[in-house]
Amino acid sequence: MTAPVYKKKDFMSDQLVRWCPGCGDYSILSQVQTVLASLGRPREEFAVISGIGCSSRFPYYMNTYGFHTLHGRAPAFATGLKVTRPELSVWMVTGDGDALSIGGNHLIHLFRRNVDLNVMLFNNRIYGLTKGQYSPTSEIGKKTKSSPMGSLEEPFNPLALALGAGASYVARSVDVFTQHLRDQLAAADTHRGTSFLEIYQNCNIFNDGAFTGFTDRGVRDERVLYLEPGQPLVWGTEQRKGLVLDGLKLKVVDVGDDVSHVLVHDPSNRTLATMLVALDGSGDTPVPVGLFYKEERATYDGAFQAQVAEARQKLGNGELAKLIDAGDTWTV
Amino acid sequence: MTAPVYKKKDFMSDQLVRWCPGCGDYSILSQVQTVLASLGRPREEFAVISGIGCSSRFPYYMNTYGFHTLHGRAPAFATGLKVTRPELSVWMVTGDGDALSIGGNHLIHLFRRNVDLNVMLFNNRIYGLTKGQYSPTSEIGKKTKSSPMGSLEEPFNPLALALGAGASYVARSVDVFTQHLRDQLAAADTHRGTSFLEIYQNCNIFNDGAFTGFTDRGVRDERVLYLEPGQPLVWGTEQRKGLVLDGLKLKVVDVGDDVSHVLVHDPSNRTLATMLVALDGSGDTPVPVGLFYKEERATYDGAFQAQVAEARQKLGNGELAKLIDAGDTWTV
Amino acid sequence: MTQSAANVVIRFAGDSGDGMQLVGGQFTRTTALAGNDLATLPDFPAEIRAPAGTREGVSGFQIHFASHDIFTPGDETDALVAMNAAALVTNLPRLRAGGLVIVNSDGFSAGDLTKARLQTSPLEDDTLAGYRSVPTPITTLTRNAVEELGLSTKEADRCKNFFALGMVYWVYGRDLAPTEAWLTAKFSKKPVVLQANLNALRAGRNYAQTIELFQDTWEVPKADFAPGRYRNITGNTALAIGLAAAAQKTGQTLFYGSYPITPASDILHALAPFKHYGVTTFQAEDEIAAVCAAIGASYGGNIGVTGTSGPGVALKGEAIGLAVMAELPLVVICVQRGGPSTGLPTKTEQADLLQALYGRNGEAPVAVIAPSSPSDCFRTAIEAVKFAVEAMVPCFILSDGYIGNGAEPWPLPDLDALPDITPAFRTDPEGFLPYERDPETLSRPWAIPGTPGMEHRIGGLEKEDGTGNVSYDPKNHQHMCEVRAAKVQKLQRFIPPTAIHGDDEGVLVVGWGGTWGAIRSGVDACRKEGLKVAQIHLRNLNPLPADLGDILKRYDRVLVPELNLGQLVKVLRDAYLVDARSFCKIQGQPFLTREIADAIRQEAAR
Amino acid sequence: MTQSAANVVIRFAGDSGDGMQLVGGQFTRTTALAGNDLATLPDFPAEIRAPAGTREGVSGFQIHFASHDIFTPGDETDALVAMNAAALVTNLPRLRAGGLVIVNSDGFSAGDLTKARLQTSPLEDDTLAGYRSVPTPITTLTRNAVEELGLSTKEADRCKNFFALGMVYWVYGRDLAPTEAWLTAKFSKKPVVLQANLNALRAGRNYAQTIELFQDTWEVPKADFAPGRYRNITGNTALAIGLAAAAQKTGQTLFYGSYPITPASDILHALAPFKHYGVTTFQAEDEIAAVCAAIGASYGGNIGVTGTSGPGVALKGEAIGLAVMAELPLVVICVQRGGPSTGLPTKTEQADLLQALYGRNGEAPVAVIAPSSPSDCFRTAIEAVKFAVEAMVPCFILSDGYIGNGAEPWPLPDLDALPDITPAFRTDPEGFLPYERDPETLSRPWAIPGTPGMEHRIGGLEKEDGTGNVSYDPKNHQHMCEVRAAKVQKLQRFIPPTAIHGDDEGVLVVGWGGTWGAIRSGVDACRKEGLKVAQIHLRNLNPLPADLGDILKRYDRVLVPELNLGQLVKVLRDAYLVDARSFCKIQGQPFLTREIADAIRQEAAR
Ligand SMILES: Cc1ncc(C[n+]2csc(CCOP(=O)(O)OP(=O)(O)O)c2C)c(N)n1
Ligand SMILES: Cc1ncc(C[n+]2csc(CCOP(=O)(O)OP(=O)(O)O)c2C)c(N)n1
Ligand code: SF4
Ligand code: SF4
Ligand SMILES: [Mg+2]
Ligand SMILES: [Mg+2]
Repeated sequence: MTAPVYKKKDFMSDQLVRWCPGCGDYSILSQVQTVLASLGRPREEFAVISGIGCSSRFPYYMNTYGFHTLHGRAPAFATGLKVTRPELSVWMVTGDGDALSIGGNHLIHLFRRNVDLNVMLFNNRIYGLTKGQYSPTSEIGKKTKSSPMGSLEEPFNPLALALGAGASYVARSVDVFTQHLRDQLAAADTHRGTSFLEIYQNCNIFNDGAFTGFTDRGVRDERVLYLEPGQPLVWGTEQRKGLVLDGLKLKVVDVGDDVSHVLVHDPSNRTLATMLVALDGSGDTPVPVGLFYKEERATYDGAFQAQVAEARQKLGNGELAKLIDAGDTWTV
Repeated sequence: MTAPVYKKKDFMSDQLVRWCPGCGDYSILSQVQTVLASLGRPREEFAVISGIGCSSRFPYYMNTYGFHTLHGRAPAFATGLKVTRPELSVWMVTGDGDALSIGGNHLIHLFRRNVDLNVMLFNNRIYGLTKGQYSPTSEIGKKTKSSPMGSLEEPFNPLALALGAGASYVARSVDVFTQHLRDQLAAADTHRGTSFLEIYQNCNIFNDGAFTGFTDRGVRDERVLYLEPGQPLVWGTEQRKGLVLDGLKLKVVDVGDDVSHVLVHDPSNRTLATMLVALDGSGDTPVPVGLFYKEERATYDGAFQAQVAEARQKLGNGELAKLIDAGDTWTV
Repeated sequence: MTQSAANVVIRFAGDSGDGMQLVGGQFTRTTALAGNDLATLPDFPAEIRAPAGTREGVSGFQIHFASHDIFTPGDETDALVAMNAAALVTNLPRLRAGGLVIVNSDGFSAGDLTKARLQTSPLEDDTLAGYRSVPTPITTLTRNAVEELGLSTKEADRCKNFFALGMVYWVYGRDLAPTEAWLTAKFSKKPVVLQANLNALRAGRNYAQTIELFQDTWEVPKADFAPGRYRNITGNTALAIGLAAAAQKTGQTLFYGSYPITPASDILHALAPFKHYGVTTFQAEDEIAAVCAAIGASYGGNIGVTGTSGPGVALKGEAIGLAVMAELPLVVICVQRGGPSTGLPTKTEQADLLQALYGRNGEAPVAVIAPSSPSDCFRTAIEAVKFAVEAMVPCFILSDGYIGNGAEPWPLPDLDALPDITPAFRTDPEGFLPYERDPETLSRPWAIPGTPGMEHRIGGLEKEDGTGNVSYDPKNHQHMCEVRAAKVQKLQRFIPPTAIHGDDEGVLVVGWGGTWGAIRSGVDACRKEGLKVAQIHLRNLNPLPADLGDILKRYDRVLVPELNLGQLVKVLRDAYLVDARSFCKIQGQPFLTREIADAIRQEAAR
Repeated sequence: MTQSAANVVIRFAGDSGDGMQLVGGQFTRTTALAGNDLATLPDFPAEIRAPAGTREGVSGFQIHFASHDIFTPGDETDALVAMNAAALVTNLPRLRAGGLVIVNSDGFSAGDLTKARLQTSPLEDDTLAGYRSVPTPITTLTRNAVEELGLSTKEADRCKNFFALGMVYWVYGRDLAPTEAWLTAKFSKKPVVLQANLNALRAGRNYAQTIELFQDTWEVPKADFAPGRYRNITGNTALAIGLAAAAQKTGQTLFYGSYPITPASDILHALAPFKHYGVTTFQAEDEIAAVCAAIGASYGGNIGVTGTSGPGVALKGEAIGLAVMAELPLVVICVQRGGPSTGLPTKTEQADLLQALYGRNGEAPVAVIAPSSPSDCFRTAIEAVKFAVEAMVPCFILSDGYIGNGAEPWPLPDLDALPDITPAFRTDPEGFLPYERDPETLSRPWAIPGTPGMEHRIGGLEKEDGTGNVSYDPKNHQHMCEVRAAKVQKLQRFIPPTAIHGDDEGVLVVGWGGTWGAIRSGVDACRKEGLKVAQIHLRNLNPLPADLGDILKRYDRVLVPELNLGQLVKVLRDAYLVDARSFCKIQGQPFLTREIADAIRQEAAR
């Protein structure tokens, strides 16, 4: 059977999109629709699973199978679906509160199990749907209705948490980096295992401009490091800035005309990944986007089905009669 | 007031200890009782909070205040207690299932908040109390009643998870390393913030010998790396083995008579800590114990109380009458 | 000419961005100051923020004010202010025949019509036939009014709600001063914005006055309020203040552990700035952590309180059971919303009563109280803390979205008249037993960490009465289950005799929680018709009042209106074997007076 | 001489390490093969593993066998086997006057006595007066018996349970062959261990025979079982097999998502090896993930099942509500244990009925079924899957620790006679609406991902009937709430007429769940005395049987025995306004026949 040909609009549902005008979610929705249409997979094989939050309204706008589940629990629903229906392409949508506040445990277990899903975490560093309380990714000191004197909590670094939990694929993109976002979505889909894509997303109502410090056209090139496997870690005008190793710390240097001493990006290197996810744009450091880490290992759904197959192959298809007529039996 | 003088038995409760004979928990209990007695703090200032599991029966055997709470939720109870009663010395006891399976989310949030608690995770790599199912720290392929064909899940590395979640103090000891365990307990208590101490503990009923590979007297010295801040990372007979940096990876070398090229342990270095927690004794690598990482930062309970003080100082002690007679008021 | 009216219902409707809640609030304030009784109902768009101009994006604010006591925001509206097409079509159905409509005619562009899913403009077709409609180019007029200030159109348009408010003020003969004062305070640092809003407000008023748009203006005489000081307050705010009051009464810090959820989040928002009143707040990672942290705080001697909505309560059940077992004080606030599951998060409902009573494993009895109006939330909070602390038990507060967000005038309470709350703290180690019970209350001592000589252990396993040691003894388990139930039952001692409103025969209408006002109005309406009707309204759902059984048996008909499929009615039928009939509405909306009255008539006619 | 008895109750008691459950199982098997009816009750030590020799460490196994139908493991024991001091003193109270005690006199060392908290040895003081005690140095004798095999004492002592079993076999005239066969199979790879156990078994038998220890030996005639094939089975195993059967009947894979918890873990253990029967299992990180994964599997077309105990159900409430809203099939197994909170985890109780019915936010009706005996769990599992799949709704199975761990003979079912289960899978996109209802069942189609042309979205927000689109329409919400309730109510179509056992007047005893056997025995005992008594036992708690109301009204007394503080009784009083009286026991123990009979007599005498 030849791969079906779709247009973006084939992935747009008939439901009115109800995010605030100007919300970063619009751009993400548009990129996802474009990318899914381009994958050449029958539309009915896509299932989009979300939790609760503005971001989690996502499935309603996708003309695929979709399930808007419970706050924080999307990983568990997606796991139940994927392990029993491994042939489906399952995409999970979640927010920083959904994934990291109430849902943190399911997320880290998803990572270690390495269920073959594509996870998109819309990180706007705020609770949008509940009207603007600080979230686990909000910066210390953030003043919100629930933290009038400023929040006291060290935020999570979602990528660092993912690495610590054993995630096999860790990447980042930004709502307004449309081409980069499309590329990252497509790349994530090719990974076998849980591909974790953090997407910086602007909530223009409750946390406007959270990322403008490095996403604004003006500063973007100077502040953003586009990670490219096999390429030197350089950025800025004429790629003049670069990262070098100084003991066990990263140092920003002026590349000059000899790039050879600059670190080369290697997504298979955990230690490097750990150092890169720690970069947050503070001081002269850049904000890296793209693929930080990738590791090939068995998927949970694959191993799960393999055991079933092995059992059937070893023991044959179980017969009910045999199952019942076993143990302590006797005849009268 | 002079510091009270206690004996270990002052910290032993009148309750019959009900772990299986030979359980590693006995040794841990004994070391904790010894250490707490030595801290010179009034006994009534200690509160031991646990979840549910064999390990979590711990509070019943301590002659201190104690609360045996709910499965996985000890961090939340302990947080509620410590932020409201910061003058207390709060010790949390949990198991690998309690902390990392059902309780994973509360634990990682405890780490990022950095509440000033001492957390002891008894890791026996099994569910003891429920009679032997695999846990989030059980090795892949583990055969248990719930995984007759072997478990499929990549285990958590509790220390790596803690680092990823932003823990400010990460250490490890072993039930049978009694002196080392006592030292680590005392050291953990001196840290301001959440001190996380993983304790390898033998469950001789359901997972006997899980750690004998490196804890047996015979092999211990060859396999265990005792981390000492400021000291070179060496171990083995005559400290002949050492760790050196090879690019961004750790390499085991024969130290020879020049120790200078060996890495020196620095608990303030996150990257080094990340590399050390990854060592698991496989191949020629050692199993490190002791303090991996320590960072001084604000505690949640400290900041919490500081805000209250600041509010009172700025606004005075609130008067009910004023609070009520505000907003849209009028007189008839 | 100026007509007099006994009561009037006005509804402000516009786009979420149009600031309708704001002007609604201002009108409420001015009306209160004018001495009318009033009740209000904000009607937010659902969960999701919809695009401007759509029907889903419409935000409404309704106010009912009168020269006599009123108990509801009103069934029908007498006047509607509609800022755009969507607002008009979605709210017109609630307008009474011949009612007044002030429409912003600038809100009916082709674009506005499509967004409102309209073919033709209601201003042109016969939509408005049968109403007194006053189409006004509010946007344009506002822009003119602020022209000299050189604002951007965007900024200028932000003032149009005050232009509309100015018009309404004129129609109902209201004084501009209170709003002017409020604006001046609010925008003291933004003189231009201040001036713009003042201009708009006055321009609206003058415009209405000069161009003879309205046949009539209305005046509603003062209601005879008991003299004293009043405050317009929402249920969520009243709860927050009540908790602060309870903290000061108890002399203990109150710890509020919560995870944001509609419609309970505002309690957290209200309490967060109360630190200097002895209230601390903790935004937890989820509902389970929120309740567990609150219990941890209670264990440490604080008053542990946790607040959420139905879905959050479903998650807290296990922990509430532990508080029952550990016998620690805990207040659990549930601001009920439309269910099941995520349901209708922004709408009101009463479907969590059975969950509060039974939603836990094992026999885990708790106290349950439901406030009957926004201002009643204040004393409910104090009562709940008293129950929790004096019986060492969890106490539920069952509020709902309607009273949580709705507001009413509140006569400021006499602080000395508030009930005392006396925790049974124990500091004397002599003969101390953690589960030794006060024979009166059956409650155990509160012995907190830090107290010398009383080190002890508690937990979720069954414990031996007295010592509190873990016990698997069969008889002790039965004894403890019965004691935990009896302890809650004994809280009846604090429940006053049940007040009966109305006749001593005929139909007895039994309600609970936020439906009090609608039921009261419905009952009074029927009694005016000569029907024999009485009302009792339960604030205490567990324990129930001691006199309830006798009262129920005195009437030949018992009608139980609830915003669910019948929950209190189950409790009453089980407890007293009376053939109580259920009148259920489960539409995310409060009862209308009319609906209650009809149900009573039917029951009377049976 | 050999006496004949109609029924006998034996209890094996020893230290956790002594293998009492094992020999109990062997005696059961042999007794079944000998053709007696029987019921068994394992009695494990509580949660915590206590040190050897202590009272807390005692593990017991009781078997009741007879020549006639029996329904309980028996109130009192006729014979007790006690392997040490602690086992003797903790179990003596259950031994009838004059009963037989076989004591291992080697288990009474000074150390054993201290561990058992005894001053003097029961063998020396008058503890055993009034019983026929047979002190035997079982440990020593076992060591001698296996001496030639050169085992370590530790290994040798592991055989002493079989020595004891051999003695009991002789007293009750049992054949050694079945046990010998079992041992041979089990230890085929360990010939020495095999030989040791065989020696011990035979030595025990011969010792009892040769030395004239026992005045009498007993024989219990065959019961007249319906001819056929039987299996001794526990409730948890029967549930597991029933689920596998349901999967095959449905033709769909069954997905069991669970998190270990006493006493439900064994269901997970039993299902895990069933992969080739179309059953998959998932050990989740917690109960919430377990139920959510099961719902995810149902969404994908699997039969989603989740199992736990009371505390787990308290955590699953929110997710169960989503399954109600999404209208997906889900089976929720609750093996009830002592509560509240952690309670008495290893003991039985029936206190989760109201939680199952009402323990969620909003109006979230689910079906509830309770098996009445271990073997009844088999058909309960199939029925629950049928309910869930054919009504697209969650269905609870309320088992309990007593029937979950208890065993009874099970006549192997005729597989062709099992009910069909027909999922309403939809594959035709033509005019497909996700919430289009079957007018008969009110159920919606099951349209699973992967089906071409039927892409659609579901979730927890209220949805418009038919289209399934998110809807805030007030009338639609009421309609949907009523439909969801009606859909469950319509399951009455599968409930057979209620069977009445006994008289058609007098006291009607209404029970549910695992108490069936005790109630039956109690009812029969009273009827023998000439009292007019009848029993009905409810398996379906929601919906209730259609004929229930009429039946209840036919009797002038209704007695409802429950292992809680009165839960079903609330449901019945509410639903039918009958003055049903509650008889409650909440001690972590099943009812004794005697207790039921006494309660009936009292009720009859009222
Ligand atoms: C059990 C439960 N608790 C709380 C809520 C309320 N709630 C809905 S979404 C949300 C957080 C939203 O933040 P985030 O996940 O970052 O998504 P965003 O809206 O920012 O996209 C909360 C607290 C809920 N729906 N369910
Ligand atoms: C809500 C809930 N779910 C499940 C259980 C059953 N349970 C008790 S302890 C435990 C796990 C014990 O393992 P671990 O935390 O490693 O402690 P250990 O017994 O090994 O010391 C489980 C699943 C419970 N008590 N409560
Ligand atoms: S609140 Fe923020 S995140 Fe939510 S829709 Fe609006 S802009 Fe987007
Ligand atoms: S089961 Fe294992 S962990 Fe639990 S008490 Fe026994 S040995 Fe210790
Ligand atoms: Mg967010
Ligand atoms: Mg463990």
